[in-house]
Amino acid sequence: MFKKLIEKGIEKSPWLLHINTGSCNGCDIELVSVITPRYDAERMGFKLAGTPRHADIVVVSGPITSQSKERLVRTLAQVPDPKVVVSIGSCPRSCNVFHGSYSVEGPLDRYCDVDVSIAGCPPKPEAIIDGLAKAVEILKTKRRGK
Amino acid sequence: MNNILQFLFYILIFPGFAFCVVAGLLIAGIDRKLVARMQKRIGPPILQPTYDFLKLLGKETIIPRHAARKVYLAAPVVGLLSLVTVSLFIPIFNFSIFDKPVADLIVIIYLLTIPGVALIIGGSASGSPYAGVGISREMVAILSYELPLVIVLLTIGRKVGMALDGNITFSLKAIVDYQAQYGPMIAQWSMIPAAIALLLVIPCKVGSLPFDIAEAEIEICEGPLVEYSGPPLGIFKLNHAIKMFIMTSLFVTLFLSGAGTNFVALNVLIQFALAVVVTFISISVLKAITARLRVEQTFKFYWTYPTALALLSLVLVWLGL
Amino acid sequence: MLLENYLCSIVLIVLGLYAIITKKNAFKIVIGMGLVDYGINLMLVSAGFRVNGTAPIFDAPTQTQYFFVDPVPQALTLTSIVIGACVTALALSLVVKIKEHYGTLDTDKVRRLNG
Amino acid sequence: MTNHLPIIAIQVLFLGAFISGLVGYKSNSLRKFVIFLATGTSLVLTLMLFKPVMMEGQIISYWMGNWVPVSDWAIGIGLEVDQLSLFFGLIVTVTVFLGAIYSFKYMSKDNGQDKYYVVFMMLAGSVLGFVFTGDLFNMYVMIEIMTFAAVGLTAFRNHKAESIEAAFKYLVVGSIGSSLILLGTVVMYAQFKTLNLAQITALLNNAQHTPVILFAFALMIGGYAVKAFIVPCHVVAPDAYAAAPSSVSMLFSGIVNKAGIYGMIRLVFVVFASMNLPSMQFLLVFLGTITMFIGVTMALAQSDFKRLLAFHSISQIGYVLTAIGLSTILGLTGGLYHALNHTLFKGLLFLCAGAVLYSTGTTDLNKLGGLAKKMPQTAGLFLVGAFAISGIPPFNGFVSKWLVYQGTFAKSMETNNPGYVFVTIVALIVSVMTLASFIKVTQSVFFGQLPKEFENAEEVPLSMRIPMWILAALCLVAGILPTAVIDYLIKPAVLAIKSAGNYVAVMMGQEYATKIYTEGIAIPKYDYAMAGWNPTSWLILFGVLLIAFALVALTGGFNPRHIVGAENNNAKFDVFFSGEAAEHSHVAGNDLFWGLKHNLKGYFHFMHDVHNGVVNDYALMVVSTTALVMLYLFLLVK
Repeated sequence: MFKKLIEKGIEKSPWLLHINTGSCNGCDIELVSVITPRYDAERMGFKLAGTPRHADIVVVSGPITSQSKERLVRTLAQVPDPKVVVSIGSCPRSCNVFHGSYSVEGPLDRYCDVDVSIAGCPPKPEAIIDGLAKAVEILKTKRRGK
Repeated sequence: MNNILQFLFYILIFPGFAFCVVAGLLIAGIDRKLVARMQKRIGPPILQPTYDFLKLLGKETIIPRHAARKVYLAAPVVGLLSLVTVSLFIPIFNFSIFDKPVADLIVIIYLLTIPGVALIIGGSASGSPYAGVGISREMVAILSYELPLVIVLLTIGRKVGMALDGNITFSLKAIVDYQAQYGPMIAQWSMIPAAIALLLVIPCKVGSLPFDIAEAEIEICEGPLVEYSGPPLGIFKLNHAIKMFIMTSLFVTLFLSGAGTNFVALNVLIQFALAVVVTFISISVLKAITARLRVEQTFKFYWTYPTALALLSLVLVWLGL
Repeated sequence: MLLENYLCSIVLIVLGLYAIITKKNAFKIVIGMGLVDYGINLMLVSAGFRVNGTAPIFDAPTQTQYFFVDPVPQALTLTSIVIGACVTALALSLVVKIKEHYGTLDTDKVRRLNG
Repeated sequence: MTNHLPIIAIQVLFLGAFISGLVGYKSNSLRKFVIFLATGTSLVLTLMLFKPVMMEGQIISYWMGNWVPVSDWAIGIGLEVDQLSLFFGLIVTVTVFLGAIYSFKYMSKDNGQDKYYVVFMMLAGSVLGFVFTGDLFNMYVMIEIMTFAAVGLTAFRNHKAESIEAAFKYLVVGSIGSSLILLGTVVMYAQFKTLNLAQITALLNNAQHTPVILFAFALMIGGYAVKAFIVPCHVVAPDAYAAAPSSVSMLFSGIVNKAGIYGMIRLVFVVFASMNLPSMQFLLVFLGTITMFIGVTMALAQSDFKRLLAFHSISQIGYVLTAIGLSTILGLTGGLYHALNHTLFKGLLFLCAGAVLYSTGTTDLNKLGGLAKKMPQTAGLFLVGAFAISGIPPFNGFVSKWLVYQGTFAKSMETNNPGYVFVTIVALIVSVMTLASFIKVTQSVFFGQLPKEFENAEEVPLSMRIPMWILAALCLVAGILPTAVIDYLIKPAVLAIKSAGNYVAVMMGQEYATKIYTEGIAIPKYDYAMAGWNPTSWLILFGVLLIAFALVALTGGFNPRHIVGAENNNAKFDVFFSGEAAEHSHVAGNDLFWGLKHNLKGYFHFMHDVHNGVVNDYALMVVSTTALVMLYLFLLVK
């Protein structure tokens, strides 16, 4: 029963950590708009956490630049299990227009397993919410599999 | 045997551990809902803090390399314990689990500092520089609100003491008796400034906006909590929720209490409802309409306006009004 | 006679305090401390003085007159003098050490410990 | 037999000094044995006095060389142990015993230890003699030996310039204090032709407070204010405390300034019996209040561990003085209780500082950090001491501070004087500031990140930890069993303060006393109970504690499977540094409490200027304080 309660908690209260790995800020603004009154992701329990230690879902936006690569890997390591990595926008998937730049070392899946990938440049808030909802499902399975 | 069972019931169920947890989580949920509604959001479900707490119980606990392990893990529990202990001492209308007085207002002030100290010690033990900045801010916050809080309590002591036996009292029972006899304290107009001062103290005490300088998640990554994860973090969040309930409940006991009804359950409900009202006035509204202050602004604010209000009350009470 | 004693002792004490408070040389401060001591000793011994009293030596069979000066303050004065000498000795040894460590006796410069 | 115990207890200590000087340079272990034996014997002897004095209410008098008073005139030197003396005597012997044990290992790195122990024992013996004596001049001699020994011990590490400087300042200011006491004694002798405290008490009982007596009184208050380090005569204290070895700093805060407080109590309550005057009460409460406030604010600004503790000593003495100045039963109880507690927790804290110094070689708060990992026991004990001094329940500081608050506020109700409410408020705020500065020490020294140079720091040896454990245990006991402590230790002492007649009766004979105290010797009613504070509540807390731990353990929250240690070199266990590679970054010392310091910067700058380190100015402060006290007494005390 206790396990069920915890699962319920995991389902209802995913906290996000947002990492910007060289994004143009487009996706960041869309992510922030998700928690504004119009979309209000808080009604599903989403909350932006201030530190990786509190996070369940890591949201990565931007191509992985050579400056941010190390920081990204380190921060991802510091998130306690179970955790889910979500990429927002095209940049973490394919480096988008930054592909081939001398300073870009992306895409994201070179450095970690990406569980959910939300497409768009930038993706719509609805899409982000949908992706996060999928991430919560994966989070639950990860917890169960443990 | 029966006595011990009764005692255990008091400590574990009501008005101790279980009641505290339920009431605290509920109040925290109601507060979040209220803030959301004030911002035209739908807001999280009322049970959201409960879900958060449950989720954190299921997460991994990471102890950073620089942390002093035992202190790091014990700090949240100590904070929780002191809060539960306080809840045993606060009478709900005429209901109190002790026949004779065992703790007075000063004991409660000190017990209520322990959660703050636990947060500070825990954050300090985590070894993070962010936590270092956070505990410094938390301590300055404690220093700031303690002055008006102390004056408010002295004012109440004087008022009650003069009316009952002409002697000083900090006994909560005496305060409740006084209100049963003369009506709620807030009805005394000389006490209104003190009540306002205490209402202003509550948000800083529970660490909500605009006084959550210590746990500013944007600037210093939640300050003392930066390294906490899993169950210890959950207990800290629980402490936060319970503190909200205890502080508002204390306000109700000090200012809004009265004769009450003959049924304990009804009294508890009334107390809880009043606590929600106090939460709304002093925590939720402020949270919805203000932005975070800087630490030195907080200090300056508390040592001027609430202190002046509390002193005004003290002077009025001293003059026999 | 006694008035002069008291006045003199008070002057000594005040001079000593004056030296301690205003003189910036550590040696002069020690001298000031000594002056205060001497002043107090003078006052102490004067407190036991009685006009026309003899030395406090009790010699029962022959003595007819019992008008002594008070012997107790004299004993106290002796103790006090010993203590005063010790204070001076200790203070001077410290002054020597200060000179060793700081290279100066100016009290305005011997202030590493402040705030 | 009992009559001889006090003098033996004192002599044993002086004898220990002598013998250890005689044989000490030959063998380390022999010297330690002698010291252990001497301090231990002295402790046992004072403990043997506990039953007759504290429980049966006897007052023990002893005339040196059997020079008993002849025809109601006390000429000989008397020792007198009443409950107040024994209360302080117990504090002294316990502190000295623990300090000696601590010294064995702590001082082992220094040379010249034979001299150290000689002076150490002189200090111990003189303070014990001071509290047991019943003779005004003897009090002066003893306190002068104490000052001497204290100066010698301050200068003990004379390869450091700071030690020498502090010792010189302490000697200058301290000898002004002693001179003031001696001058007061002289004037008293000139008035009464006796030096016996009991007889002076009796003679003063019927006499008017003439200007000459007030003059002597003011001089003595000034002198003992220097000895107790009361603001503004406190300026040398932090220098001396910080420069002395920690085992000695513990004695300084445990017994040296207690001696000043004892002298103050003896004079104002018993000898001059002036505390029924509101103006005298105001004087002491005023001095106490500014002492506690200035002490604690200065402590907030310090960046040296021991200097910070020294300013706290001053602040806590302020509490004691304030409470005593109330001169109500409640106030006296609180004051004496706090004096006891101050010895316990400040001793503990100084020993912790000593342990840190022993392991790392520095006490600079800006350099230390993260020692809790290397010295877990010291860190734990330090936390106990820090919580006790900040008045966190269930430790002892809470009980006595609670009594002080109650006492000051009750006094304001009694006299209808709003000034005392102000004192309560200051006392409460000072308590929070105490907490703040100990948070600073905790963060700077024990938590946070360990600097590279202290990687090899080790826990201190067992013989240093034992005294710390004992003190910590006493802190907890005195916090959980306040009624027992009050019944057996504080209550008899408070009653002794309040009944000077008994004192006279024992020393000078019953007949003499009845001649003076014609209305009989009134013993005040001790009608005070710990109403708002019941330690059983702590038993509840502990019950809850156990249950909650059990609950948390059951839920799996602290199940070891979930707790991931920091053993391996994984980046996961680095502190979060916004993704940067972890580097040494420790928030410590002066970086803390910016908001507070910024708002009060005018005040802090002013206080920094006052403590300017120039010995002339310090002397001026002492002299002008005495002058002001004198003026106050002349104007207001009739």
